[in-house]
Amino acid sequence: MTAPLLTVDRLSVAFSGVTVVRDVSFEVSPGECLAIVGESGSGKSVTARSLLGLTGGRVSAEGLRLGEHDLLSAGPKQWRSIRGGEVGLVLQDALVSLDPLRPVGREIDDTLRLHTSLSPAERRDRVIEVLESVGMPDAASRALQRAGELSGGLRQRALIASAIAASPHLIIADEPTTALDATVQSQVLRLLAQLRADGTALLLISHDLAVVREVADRIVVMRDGEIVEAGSVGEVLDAPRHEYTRALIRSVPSGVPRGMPLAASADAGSTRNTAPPAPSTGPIVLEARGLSKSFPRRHQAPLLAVDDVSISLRRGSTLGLVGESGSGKTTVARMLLGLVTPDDGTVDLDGARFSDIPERQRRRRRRMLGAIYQDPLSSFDPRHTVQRILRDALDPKEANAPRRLTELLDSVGLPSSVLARRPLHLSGGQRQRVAIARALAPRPEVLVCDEPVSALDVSVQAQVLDLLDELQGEHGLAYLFISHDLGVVQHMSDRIAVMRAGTIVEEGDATTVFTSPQHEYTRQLVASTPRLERNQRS
Amino acid sequence: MTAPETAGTAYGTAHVAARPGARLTAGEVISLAVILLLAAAALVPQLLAPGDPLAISPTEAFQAPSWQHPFGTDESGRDVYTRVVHGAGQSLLIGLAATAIGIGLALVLGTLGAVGGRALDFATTRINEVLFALPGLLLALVFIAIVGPGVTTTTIAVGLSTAPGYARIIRSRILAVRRSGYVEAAVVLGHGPLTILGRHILPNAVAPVFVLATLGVGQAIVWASSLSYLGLGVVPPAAEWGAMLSAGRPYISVAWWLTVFPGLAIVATAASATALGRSLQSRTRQEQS
Amino acid sequence: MLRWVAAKVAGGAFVLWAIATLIFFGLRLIPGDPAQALLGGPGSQASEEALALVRREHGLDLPLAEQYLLAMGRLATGDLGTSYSLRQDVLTLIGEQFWGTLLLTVLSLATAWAIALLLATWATRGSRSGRAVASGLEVVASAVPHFWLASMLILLFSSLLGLLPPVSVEGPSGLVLPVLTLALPLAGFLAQVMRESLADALESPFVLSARARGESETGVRWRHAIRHASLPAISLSGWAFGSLISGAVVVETVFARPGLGRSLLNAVTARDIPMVTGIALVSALAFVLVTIATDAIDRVADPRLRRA
Amino acid sequence: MRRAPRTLTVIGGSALTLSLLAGCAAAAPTSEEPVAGGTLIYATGDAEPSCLDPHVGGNYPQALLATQYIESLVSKNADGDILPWLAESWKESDDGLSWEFTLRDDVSFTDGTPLTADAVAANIAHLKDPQTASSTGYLAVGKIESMTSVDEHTLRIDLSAPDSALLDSFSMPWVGIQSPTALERGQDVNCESPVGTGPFIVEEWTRQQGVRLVRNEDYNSWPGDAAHEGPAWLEAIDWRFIPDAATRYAALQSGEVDVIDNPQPNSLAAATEDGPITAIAAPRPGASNRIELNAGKAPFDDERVREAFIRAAEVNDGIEGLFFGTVARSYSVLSSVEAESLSTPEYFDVDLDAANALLDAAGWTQRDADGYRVKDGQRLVLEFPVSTNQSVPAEQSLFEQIQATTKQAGFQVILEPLDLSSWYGALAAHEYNLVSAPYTKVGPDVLRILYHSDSTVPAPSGYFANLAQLKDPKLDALLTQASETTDATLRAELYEEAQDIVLSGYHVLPLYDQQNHYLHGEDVEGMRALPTVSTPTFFDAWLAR
Repeated sequence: MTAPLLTVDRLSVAFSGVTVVRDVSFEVSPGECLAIVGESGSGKSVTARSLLGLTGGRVSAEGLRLGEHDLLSAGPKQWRSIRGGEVGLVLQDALVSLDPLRPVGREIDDTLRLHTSLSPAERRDRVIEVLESVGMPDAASRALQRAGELSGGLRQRALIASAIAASPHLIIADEPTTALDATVQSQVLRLLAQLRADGTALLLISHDLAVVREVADRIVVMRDGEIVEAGSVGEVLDAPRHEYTRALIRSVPSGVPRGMPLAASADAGSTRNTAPPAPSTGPIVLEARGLSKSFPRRHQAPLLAVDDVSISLRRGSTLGLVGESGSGKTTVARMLLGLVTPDDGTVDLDGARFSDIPERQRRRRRRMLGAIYQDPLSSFDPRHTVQRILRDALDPKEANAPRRLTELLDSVGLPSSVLARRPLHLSGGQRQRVAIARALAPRPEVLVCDEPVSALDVSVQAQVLDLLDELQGEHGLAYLFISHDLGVVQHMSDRIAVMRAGTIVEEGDATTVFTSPQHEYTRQLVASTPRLERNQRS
Repeated sequence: MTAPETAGTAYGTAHVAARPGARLTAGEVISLAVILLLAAAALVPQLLAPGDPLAISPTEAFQAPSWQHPFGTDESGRDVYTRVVHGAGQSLLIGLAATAIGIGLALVLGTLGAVGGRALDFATTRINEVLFALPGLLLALVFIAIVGPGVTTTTIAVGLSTAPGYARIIRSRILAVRRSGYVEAAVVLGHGPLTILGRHILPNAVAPVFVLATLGVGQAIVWASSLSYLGLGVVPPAAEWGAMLSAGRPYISVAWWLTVFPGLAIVATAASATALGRSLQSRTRQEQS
Repeated sequence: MLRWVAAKVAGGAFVLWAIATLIFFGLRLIPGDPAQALLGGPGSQASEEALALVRREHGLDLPLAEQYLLAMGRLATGDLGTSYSLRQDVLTLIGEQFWGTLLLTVLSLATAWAIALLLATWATRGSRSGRAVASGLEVVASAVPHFWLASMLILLFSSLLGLLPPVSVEGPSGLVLPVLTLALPLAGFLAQVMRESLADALESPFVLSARARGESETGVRWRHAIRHASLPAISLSGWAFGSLISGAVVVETVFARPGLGRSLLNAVTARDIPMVTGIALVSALAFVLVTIATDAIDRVADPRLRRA
Repeated sequence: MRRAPRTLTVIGGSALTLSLLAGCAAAAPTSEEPVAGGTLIYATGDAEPSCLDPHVGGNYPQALLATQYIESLVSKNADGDILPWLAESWKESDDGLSWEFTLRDDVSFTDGTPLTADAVAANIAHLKDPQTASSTGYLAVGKIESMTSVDEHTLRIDLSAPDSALLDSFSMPWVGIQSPTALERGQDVNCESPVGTGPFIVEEWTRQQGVRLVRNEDYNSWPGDAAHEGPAWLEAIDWRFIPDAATRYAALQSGEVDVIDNPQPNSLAAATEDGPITAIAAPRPGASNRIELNAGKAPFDDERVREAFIRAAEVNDGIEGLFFGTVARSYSVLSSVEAESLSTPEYFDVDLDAANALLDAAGWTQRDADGYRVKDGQRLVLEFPVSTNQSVPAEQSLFEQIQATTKQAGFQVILEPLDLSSWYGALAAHEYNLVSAPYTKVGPDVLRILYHSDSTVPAPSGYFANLAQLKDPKLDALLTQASETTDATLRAELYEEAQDIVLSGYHVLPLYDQQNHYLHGEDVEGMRALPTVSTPTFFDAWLAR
């Protein structure tokens, strides 16, 4: 292996006395990709930023060398030549990581202005060259557009272009594809892999093991600011030594059969192995036929968000609705919940018409329909405590039964000490559990889940998904489970419907849709979703 | 003339200055001290200034600040310090009453607009736009010309001219709350519009208004003193800061203290009220962001 | 784009019509006989015939509704009538004084912006104590009454230091103190708004990317943060313009500057109905134009708005 | 203006040019030789007139300006004797019912129209025409019934009754003589640019900013007591309106303006010491500044209550303090300028016990919680509307002091500061017990306008001059006879007796002469106030710079 480009020896970072990163050491050589994996709060981003001197905290280390630069003794002027010149940083979401008010070309031009002596005209050509090198179609005109006017994938490519314009030796990519849909994600990962192949060192920060497996050569696993395990991709993913790594790998839903619990507690050999998924033969609880909806747009034809969609939910079973952002999944959900009136098509709940009836009549039957969202915090009144939130959701006749409250908390695994606190001061996982408890309060028959776990860490995500499975088993709830993450949908659903541009392109049993996708788009979706390919579950 | 609250910060990141529950910053301590002092002066002026603000002694006119007269004496020999202290009650009353009128009117205009039907919303916005386009002072001048000068008219005039600002903020606030996630969740749970209005919309919409009020009181006092300066405000010999400034102005070159001290009192009160309003605003935004 | 402009113009026209009506009836409520105001103000020994003559001439003896329609008709054609107290066509009077007030308000707005930018950048860059001092200054500046500030500035700059004339004379030196008096309180407001959005912009991801590209701290401020910080301040400038006109009344009186503000005060006290209506309409028109302008600038500065 | 360094004046000799070169103009020119040219800047604090033609309305701000471009038939010298001006000579018929004026034949208006008897007749007709809505001028020529031009330069005037104050009236700017051709242009135009025979001509009037007056090159009608002959020294006068007193004084200090009027007492006091700014005192003729007690309604219909109020009002200390010693207390209804003014200090010495005794006698025996006197449930309240335009700040503070001192006797004085329109409205509606209304008129005949019962009848506009609501037939007879007798000594006795009736009846609380001061910078020379209504004339003025 050639001499390492970046060597980090016993690095520690502290903010006003609190140590966030402790004794981290690793190396990255040119043409090699090292991935740092960990959940939020593990210190992986802080470690990356300390390599650019942008943590804002107190950095100390035995050694911090980048090529011939000693980063510990670098002064502001030296740092400015390193940043962009020697090291390029790619952040998560180009929409906010590129200045929304300036054309993307200008941001790339800045890097060149700072690190090359090219004339403005030469710089303009170089910008177009760099954009083309990252696979930007029709680069000349795209350079004049702002980040907001480009699609997710294109603006991420522009962000990468701005990082590599001065051809730095090391690229740090902090969650580069988290904000992207599966198909676009795989294209961007291929681009990063290409850069690594061209001899640039790549430091990939991610919480997604499947993504890491696709690109990285070696992996470092961080937890609470320390490295718990390091090694090649094969060693760490296929034969994890540390208990935490094993739990992490197990929590990844993709590939885990339906009904198999994910959370670590299950590993302790608990036998609560739910029965194999009941065949989707329960009675139909919610039936939507021929739903369509279009939204007016300025200066353009109205946007056809949902076009002739028919779905049905059966008691005790889950229909997974998967598709990329903008495919109309959420609009369907809102039509089922009676929040959006469909242009045509009908929704029946428990056999009775639910969609086009006056809101006053519909209100009495809303109890049967619950909903949980991606960001639970925004669905809680900021001034209410958990107790007030749950009590308001209870049936009036049960409202003052304290027993009912504790019963709800137990069912979602929350201690009664939570009642007096406000959601703002709870963790992401706890908030989602409160949301589920609230949805269950009126004893619904159907629960619409719109991206319920996308914002959660893998380990927390695993616990919430297991909870949803348990509740379905106990109460025979019908779930509509919406997500852009194929792995999660496959694990949770009995049947799956794949949506694209407002229509359902394929529907069928979860396993058949995955093993032998019929529709070309489904095939492409399944192919582009990184899989962990663990050997049999230990 | 309050500044309408700006759109939420572009990136929603929490405001740095004051974290909830964090200990008070220096600025907050000072402004709290000033406000407490003002409240004491307003409620028990005798405590801070036992003298009679109206007692004249012409032979002692125009005395510079001294131990006996910390703020000096005015053109009729009255003690300026006593008058500033006794004026506190008057000015605070005007500030609070004017803000209450402004906010009261705005609450009606704002809620009607936001909760009522489309026609009502259209009407109230138009009314607000018209009131907004009129220079605040013109509204006050015409009102005072109709009803005649005096304390009550000044208070109502200032209240009237601040109402449009508040109405615009309340209306946008109510619309934002109506579009929020927790209102939608309540709809899904089957709650009726009235319950939602009572339980979620009004409490969340009105809460920031009280923060605005603290900002408004400062400005109301400033505007009331400007009206007194133009000779339309408080009737002499009442000790009101604006009137004292107006009376002291001709003697500025020979008795600077007649203008400086009442002016400082106005600035200190208005600044402290605004500072408290600002920190309350950032703390409550903390809670909800 | 055309539809946006048309909507704005229609809205503006409605506002102007509403103001004219408000003033028409509002001023009728003021005690005192308009005919008096016509004859050189009350207390004149004008004889009964003179008063009757004037009433007929100005149609004051017609029923109120008829007078209203007549007035609105005249206004629609842009004829603002003649001023009762100054006996001159209101339009020419306003024409003469409009530029003085416009110059004063525009300069004050620009100065307020400059000071606010300075304060905001200082507040976000300086040390912790520097930050506290800057925010303290902002709050105090926004709490200063115009006329008191004017007296203090005159006391300091002309009586004690003798640097600047206390009265607004021709040429720039006469403008400095009046502009400062109007600009400082407004700068206090704008600075508070800018400081918050500047602080937020500096913590945003695109600034982190810029720093990661090697951009210097000043480069980050002037290329990225300032533009974002000024967005909320731009939309606030529409409202600020309105408050400047109110401030102008006081400043023009103290500094003896001819202008709309001062003649507004005189017109109201002299019950000069055409003059008050004229000034109110002109300032409302200016306000509507400025709001349209700030909306336009907003769209230019923040292209994202264009799609909304 | 810095004093010139010592050495320079020694070398000086006629070193005027050298000192100018050295840029320090402070070196006092050795000779008294006036320098022609230059523009004088005059800053007035009075309200901006609504019309430059003094016939229309007729208040003091108009007089200040009109004196520069309009002249009267006669003038007065410092001792009060009538001087010929546009009228060379005049004679009164024995029965006093007709006058004959002989005009100068070599004068013409600045628009070329010659000064003739017809021109003067046209002016008087203009004053009496209701369309002009004149008030001061209209009252002054009240008794003129008809006019006939005997020849081109002689005018006979017939009166409805003898008028001993006719010459005084003709000396006032409000009865100034304007070009008849200019008058025909209509009031709106004439208000903008009246045409007279004066030393200056109105060039331009920009509202709220000022009036520009330029020199009348072929001026030849200077009054008898003028200091030089020929056109004025000054090239032009820039007449600026600066309402704020402190700003006006600061402008004078910083040299922005050369002359200011209505100075604050403290600025006046500072000027009288030997500083670079000099003061010209020019008390106005007519009535003194006084507070009228409205005898037309309760509680002042009872003389004892009036006397009690006057005995309780402590004024002297206030005047001393507020006016920085620049003002003397007056005990007369007439300005000290008027020879016939009667001063009776003995009626006005403050005696709180006497005041309390009088009020008890008048039935105001009980006192309520706040210390105010009450009679049959009615508190002793006195409404005192104050005009913020006409009462200077020092005077308003004096009223506050009167309010405080009379409170000890049990009076509740309510001060109501009002703008001009509402103030006149309050007077017209009799909603006042106390009021202060200065009235400027040349000669003691002002007493007839202020205290004759005829003046209680309101003019069409609702305004009436007799604010004290004094209806005393004996007083009426005295005043009518005085205004008609031509015998000066008899007239003086009659006016003295009339004043005594007003003062002894405690209808009036005199304060001080109507204050009228001008402050001018160091390099303004030759400025003086016309002895008629004490308005400034700049005919003899020149700038030593």
